[in-house]
Amino acid sequence: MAHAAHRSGEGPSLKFSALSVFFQGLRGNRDWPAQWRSPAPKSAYDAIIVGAGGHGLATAYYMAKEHGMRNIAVLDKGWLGGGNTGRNTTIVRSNYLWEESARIYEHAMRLWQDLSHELNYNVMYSPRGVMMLAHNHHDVQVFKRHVHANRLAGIDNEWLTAEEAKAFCPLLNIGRDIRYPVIGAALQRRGGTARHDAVAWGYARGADRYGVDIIENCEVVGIRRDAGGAVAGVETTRGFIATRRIGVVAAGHTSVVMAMAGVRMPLESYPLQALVSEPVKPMLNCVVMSNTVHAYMSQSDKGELVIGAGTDAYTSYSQTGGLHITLQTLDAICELFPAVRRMRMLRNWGGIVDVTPDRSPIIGKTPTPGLFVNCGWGTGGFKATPGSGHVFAHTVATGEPHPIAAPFTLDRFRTGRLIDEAAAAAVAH
Amino acid sequence: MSEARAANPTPPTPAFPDDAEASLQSVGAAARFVLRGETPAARLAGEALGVAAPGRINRAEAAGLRAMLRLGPDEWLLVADGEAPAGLAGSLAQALDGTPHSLVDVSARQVGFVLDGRLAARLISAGCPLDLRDGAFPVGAATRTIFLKAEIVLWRRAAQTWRLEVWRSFAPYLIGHLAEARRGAADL
Amino acid sequence: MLLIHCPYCDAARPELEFRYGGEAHVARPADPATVSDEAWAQYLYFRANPRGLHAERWRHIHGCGRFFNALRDTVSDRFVAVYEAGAPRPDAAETKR
Amino acid sequence: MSEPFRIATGGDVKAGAPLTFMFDGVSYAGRAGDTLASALLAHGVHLVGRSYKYHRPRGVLSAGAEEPNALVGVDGGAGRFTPNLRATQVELHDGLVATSQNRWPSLAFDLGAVNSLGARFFSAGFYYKTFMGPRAAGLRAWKNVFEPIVRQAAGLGAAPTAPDPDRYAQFYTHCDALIVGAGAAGLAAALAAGRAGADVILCDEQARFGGSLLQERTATIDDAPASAWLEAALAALAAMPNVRMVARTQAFGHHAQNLVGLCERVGDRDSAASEGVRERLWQVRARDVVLATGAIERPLVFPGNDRPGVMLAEAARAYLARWGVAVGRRVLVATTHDSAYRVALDLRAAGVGVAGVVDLRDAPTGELVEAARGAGIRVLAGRAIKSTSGRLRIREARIGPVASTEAAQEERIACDALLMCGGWTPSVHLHAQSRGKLVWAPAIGAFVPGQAAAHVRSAGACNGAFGLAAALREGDAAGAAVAGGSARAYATAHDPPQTGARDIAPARSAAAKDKAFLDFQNDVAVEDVELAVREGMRSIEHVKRYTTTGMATDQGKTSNLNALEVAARALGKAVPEVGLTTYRSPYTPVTFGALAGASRGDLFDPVRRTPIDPWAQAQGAAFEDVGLWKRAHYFPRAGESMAQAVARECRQTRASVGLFDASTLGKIEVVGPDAAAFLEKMYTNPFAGLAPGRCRYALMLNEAGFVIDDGVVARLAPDRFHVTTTTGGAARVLHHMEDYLQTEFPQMKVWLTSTSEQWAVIAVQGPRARDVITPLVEEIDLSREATPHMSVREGRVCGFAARVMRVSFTGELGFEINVPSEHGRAVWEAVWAEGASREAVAYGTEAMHVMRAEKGYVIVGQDTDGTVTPDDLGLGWAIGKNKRDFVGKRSLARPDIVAAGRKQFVGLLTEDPAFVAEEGAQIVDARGGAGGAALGHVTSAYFSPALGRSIALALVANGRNRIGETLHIPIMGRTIAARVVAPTFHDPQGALLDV
Ligand SMILES: Cc1cc2nc3c(=O)[nH]c(=O)nc-3n(C[C@H](O)[C@H](O)[C@H](O)COP(=O)(O)OP(=O)(O)OC[C@H]3O[C@@H](n4cnc5c(N)ncnc54)[C@H](O)[C@@H]3O)c2cc1C
Ligand SMILES: NC(=O)c1ccc[n+]([C@@H]2O[C@H](COP(=O)([O-])OP(=O)(O)OC[C@H]3O[C@@H](n4cnc5c(N)ncnc54)[C@H](O)[C@@H]3O)[C@@H](O)[C@H]2O)c1
Ligand SMILES: Cc1cc2nc3c(=O)[nH]c(=O)nc-3n(C[C@H](O)[C@H](O)[C@H](O)COP(=O)(O)O)c2cc1C
Ligand SMILES: [Zn+2]
Repeated sequence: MAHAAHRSGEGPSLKFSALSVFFQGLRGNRDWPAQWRSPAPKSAYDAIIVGAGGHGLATAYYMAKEHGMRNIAVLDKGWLGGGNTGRNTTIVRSNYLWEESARIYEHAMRLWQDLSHELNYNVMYSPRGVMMLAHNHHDVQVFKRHVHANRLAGIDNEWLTAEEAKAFCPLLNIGRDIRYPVIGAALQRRGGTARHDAVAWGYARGADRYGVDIIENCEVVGIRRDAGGAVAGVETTRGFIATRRIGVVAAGHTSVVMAMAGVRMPLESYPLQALVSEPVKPMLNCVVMSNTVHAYMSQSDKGELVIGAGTDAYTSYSQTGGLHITLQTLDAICELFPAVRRMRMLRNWGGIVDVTPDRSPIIGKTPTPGLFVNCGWGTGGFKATPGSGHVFAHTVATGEPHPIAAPFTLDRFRTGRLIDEAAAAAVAH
Repeated sequence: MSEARAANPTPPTPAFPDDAEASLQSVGAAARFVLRGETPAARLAGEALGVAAPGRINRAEAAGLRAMLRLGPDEWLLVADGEAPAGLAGSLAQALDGTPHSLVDVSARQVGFVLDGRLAARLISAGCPLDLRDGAFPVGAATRTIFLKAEIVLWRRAAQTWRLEVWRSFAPYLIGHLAEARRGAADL
Repeated sequence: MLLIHCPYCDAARPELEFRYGGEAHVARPADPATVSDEAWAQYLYFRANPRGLHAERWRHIHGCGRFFNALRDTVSDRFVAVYEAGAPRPDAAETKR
Repeated sequence: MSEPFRIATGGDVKAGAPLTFMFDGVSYAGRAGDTLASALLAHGVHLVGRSYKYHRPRGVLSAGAEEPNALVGVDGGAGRFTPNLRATQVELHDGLVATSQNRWPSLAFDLGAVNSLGARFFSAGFYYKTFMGPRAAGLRAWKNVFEPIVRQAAGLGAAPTAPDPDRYAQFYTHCDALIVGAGAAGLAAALAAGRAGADVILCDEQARFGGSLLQERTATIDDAPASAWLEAALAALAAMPNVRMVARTQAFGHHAQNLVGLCERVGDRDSAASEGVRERLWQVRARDVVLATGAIERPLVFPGNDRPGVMLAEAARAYLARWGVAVGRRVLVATTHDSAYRVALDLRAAGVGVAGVVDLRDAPTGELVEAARGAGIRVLAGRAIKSTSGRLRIREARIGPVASTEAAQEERIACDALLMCGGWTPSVHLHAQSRGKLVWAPAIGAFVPGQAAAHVRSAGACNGAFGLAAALREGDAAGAAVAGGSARAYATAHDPPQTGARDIAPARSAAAKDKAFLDFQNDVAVEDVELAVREGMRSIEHVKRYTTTGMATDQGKTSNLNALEVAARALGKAVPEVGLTTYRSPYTPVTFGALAGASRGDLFDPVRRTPIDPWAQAQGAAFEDVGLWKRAHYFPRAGESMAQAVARECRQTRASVGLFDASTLGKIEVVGPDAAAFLEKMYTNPFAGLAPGRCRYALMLNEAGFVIDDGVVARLAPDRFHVTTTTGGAARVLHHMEDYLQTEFPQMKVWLTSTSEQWAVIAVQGPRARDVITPLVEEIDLSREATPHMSVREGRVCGFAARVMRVSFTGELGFEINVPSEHGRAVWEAVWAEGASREAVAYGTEAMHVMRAEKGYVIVGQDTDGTVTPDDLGLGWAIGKNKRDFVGKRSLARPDIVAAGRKQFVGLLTEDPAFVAEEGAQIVDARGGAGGAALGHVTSAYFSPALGRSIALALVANGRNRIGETLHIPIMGRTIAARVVAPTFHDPQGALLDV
């Protein structure tokens, strides 16, 4: 009775619902099927996505669902969702400055609204509001510019006085006694957080239902090209797999993968650290970010304070960073929230983020025929996951950029048509 | 109208709980120059100053109240405690004439302190990540370095005596942290 | 916090005294006016970003003030060699220890 | 109040005056040296908390840092509330107030416990499958209904709400050898390294040094009882000046190149303010690190293994030996390992009833097993605990053959404590953090250090070398090796070999009702891990994240290996094939305050103030933060609003004269024969032809061609320039210049020196500026002819050597007087005094902004955002036409930079002259409001006293061609019409400058 076919997929499935949890529970939870298969790689696919992070999995999901491609695979060198998707601070918002950026993040934002139902997986998208604090005149100017630009584009973003900010987030210290008193804030109410792992798993389960092969522990170590220079397949740690179409969605490792095809990228990979506190009862009801003191914080459903800041100073693939970054992050957090000084850091980790010169992603074709890339999301691509996957699926499936992705070319670095979000926001998120 | 109207030319003396374990004193007015150039320039400047120009980077040489700190391959900090810059500037310029160099008066740019006592090094290490043990930072060593969010010049004058130079607007920050560190080292 | 050996100070000093300067040996074209847009973009923005040995620039900004180059393994963050700006990149084999 | 479970004979705690403490509102007596856990156990209190998910009653599992269960909130009053502390680590002090967590209304009667009735519906990851509500309801079900419930239910302890009044300190320190852990291995290492003269730091997170020696009552070292040896060793170390011993100090993280973070609890009794600090963070840079962190005992996995009274065996030994506390009166032991027999023997020797030792091994043998048998302790071999019962404390255990599922074969044994030992897990946390490899050691069923990182060594139990002799030997060898000393031999006795097999999860009895827990704190049971595997979670990382095993505040210290073993079995793989999750810092949680240190308030970031600042403060100026600087924003008079004050400052400046403190401007002295050539590279402008004594407004670009800074370049001499930068750009510009100088143009003979703080800068602006300063200036002819606009002169002001620049950022006649900082205030006051008779006014940054906007002068960073070229700003004239190259020049020829339609800098006049547009407001061409495409935005907007109306500056697509057009600014639901004009509103011809 609880065996209903998954509405949006095709393969056999068990729909997730309160009812299924109840009935399976009665049966001792013995009959839950695997959420995704563990197939061996086939010898050839119509398309291969390199990287089973949220973006890669979403790409495959929409390629299958919206473009009818079934014979596709997502390869990952480790476990799916183990890259930045599994280690980010989960902030979701769309109040970016430039029209191009705002459009793609807003595209994602719209998809977030219904994502749990779309995937039949509770990704716990929680629109608790993302508040960016202004501490000086320059912040005010920058954030008001965002507010106006966003509102013009139909994206919610509003300006709050310090008192209004305090009313929205009671934990905030708006006293004059801190080094940089809060003088206002920009608030995006639809912004918030989502459960990072669930996003990867939800897309993986969804893609798997459509027959997408998700192949873990399969590292791409080479890209084979034919005499004409077009892609012919990938060399992997599990053997050669033929394909004429490759979508590289490898985040921090993009430069490494693209180098296999001889393509140099405008990317640098930096460690970005985050940390969580021990869980406590609800104390922080929204996401608070501050560029000036350079830190941000939210509280997860489980109760941990989730905290992050900027990248380490040097490029690295080590998934760790310096202790001084943690110290600087926490002195900033404690300055904003003096009540959290007695909280304790439970775990501190790092990811590797792929940073572009203008802090905007690169989505689209490359000089190598058949090779597509979606990268450069840097410190802030989790929020874009559904939108990025959706537009990139179009790009890989049709060979032409989705209109929303069109400005995010590699060529903009030649022409100078940058989409410079660095000019607008300095803090990682 | 030529007499100086300066009311208070020396930087404020730090509010620091001096005790036998650590005391912090302002060095008062001093003439300071940044000399940039090659070793011959340093040698000439040293002669004019009456101090042997330090040959190695991150070393200082002193003679009386005058000193030369070699902060980089082509950079020396010249300090003359208690002196006015004008006189010294003339004799230095004269000595250096004809040798490529840059001599810039920074007397007012920074202020100097002497931190003294058993805990002195400990307090510096509240903000400075350098190894300050005898082997790594012997008496006579001098370097530019970092103290939390301020840049300082650190010079070890004697086993427990340290000279600190800091840009003037950073001085309250430095002093504040040293005082805070004194409290944090109370039982050490 | 890394410990970085400054070739000018000839001492290992804490990372906080340094400023990272990106990939080394990205030479500014001698006469930029003659360079194509494509080549200019490569100079401005495109980087090797390798997983492994990386030749990179550092400045001992809060120390001796000098820029210098280093070879560092970006996986272990271990420094393999440091050398003065302008010097050629050391042979990787030479530096393997 | 008596302590019924305190044994008269044993224990290191002092009998002395009792301490009084409260737990959940009940007052108890304890002793100095107690932990909260030992003091509660002395009263027979085992129930101390409720579990996270099912609210199961939970007791004290361990005696140390690994404790997953006994979490309490400790309230020191007045902002000193700390949640989630382990009762096993909280040192007792008089007046301590602790409360249990995660229960309502009380610990013994907790309504949340209904959750455990529904346990089967709360399986691993159930929340991913439900709580979504109907699709039509969108997010509402989750957002408004389920999430608030989930959040309220989750989260362990209460959140602190008041600002923490305590202080924290941080120090860097260096040593030759950092030794972490002061058990037998660490002590032996410290002795060896110390003797050899090394500079040693020895730390242990416990209040006392000794590690497991503290509970060792039988073994001897060098013929002395272990305790006597310990005392002697500590005395010997204390006598070595080169050894620093820090107790209560956890090594929490190992970072690159042996930077180890230590956190020391200094004044932390969680009581009233102490004069000193609560915690001290040490960042230790050690040449060598010796890890001697010991091993942690593993629980056994059986249904009901979480009842209060079920504990780790060695913990019971510790409570007995160290605190003189018996954990029960009739104790049952269950083990797979010999070490638990030692516990049974010690308990028996102390007069505690031992109901038997249940050993999962078929035929346990060895010295300790025989000793136990010899002492009359019943040994049940080949048996396992099948279930337990008891409501808030264990009352009875059912014992059966290991492989049996039949309830009929089970024996019931009454007990009030059940001690378990599933073997030992070496504490490899720091070794793993240092990127040391781990290898599987089948003999002990655990991972042990393999290839270590350079200069990191492990010794003793953390290295998999169990046993006292081994710990001493390895510690000694490590200490000798790092210090270049020689090893010595320790003779131990009564230190029987201890081994153990590793079958921690026997077959489940049909009669068992409870779950068999792996992760006690996160309530992860065997079936959760099995379910995760069934659902396709094949990586241990997925199992961890799906079940949350090992993610609680103890980070799985007692549970990770058990969970791994269950997962491996479910996957049909060997444990090492499945692998481990990543060990991350910190070892145990570290207080935010300790990590933040003293950096708060004015010590958070430097508060930079100019020499003139005290004067401005005395005048009642309002200040604004600009970077690290505090700048006088405006100078309100009594009853004046900001707008009024600013208008007055502007009017008076233009009417007579205004003084402005411009000391924060960045200044760089550029000296050397190639100085002009170098500046030509760094700025767009030409400098070769700039005569000494003249100034030039200069634009700096980055290599991408965008404006990053501007300033005035004053040529003092052929080879000497005084260059100013923006306040915020000072450091950045100097670095940028050094970069090019050192790496692109190293052949140039020129040197850069920051003089930002050498000079205080007093801007005197307005038609009467010359009149005001002339009396103070010597050696300079300030006349129009002798010192024209954009010139610089050296001379004396008030007798001080000064550089006087004739420049203007207001559009009026203006001078900037540079004097050495220490004289800044005196000169300012002298100018002020001179000005008094000429209606001089002091103006702040706001008036400065208004006046420059009236003139259309750009503020880099406000009117520009890193995407703006000189031409966009209408500053094409600043580009040296004949210069072949300067930084950024090539980029100005890129296709998109030369394309038509770029945003250009223009002025805007709103139709309504009273309406001041908001900075950041968007500009559209139709009255469309929202939805219309933006043409640009307002970069600056003010009410202009000079024009008596509002003005604005903006970047507008194709703006210069739109001059005369009317555009629209949507603001707050309104749309404001504004006319595009040239960006200079006041004195466009510049006549006022040339006076
Ligand atoms: C600490 C931290 C905090 C962050 N906080 C936020 C935030 O709050 N909000 C936000 O929006 N964003 C945030 N981000 C950024 C965000 O996490 C990323 O932009 C986003 O998750 C990228 O997703 P992805 O799917 O592209 O990459 P990933 O999830 O990293 O996936 C890339 C995958 O490619 C695989 N791969 C790499 N090389 C190969 C190869 N050769 N062969 C096969 N597979 C390969 C990797 O194993 C990996 O699984 C944060 C990032 C970090 C590190
Ligand atoms: N029976 C067995 O199989 C078995 C197993 C393990 C240990 N032991 C016994 O344990 C002893 C081993 O001695 P040892 O010295 O290796 O271990 P130990 O347990 O005696 O000492 C380890 C010490 O390290 C401290 N510590 C752990 N992590 C720390 C950290 N991150 N920061 C600061 N301190 C930390 C602990 O507080 C403890 O005091 C021997 O006496 C041995 O008999 C026996
Ligand atoms: C939003 C978020 C919340 C987390 N909460 C916890 C937590 O409660 N407990 C925990 O141990 N780790 C938590 N983590 C950290 C993960 O355990 C892990 O460190 C992170 O995914 C990086 O993986 P790695 O440490 O295995 O490299 C959290 C991570 C994220 C992104
Ligand atoms: Zn150096």
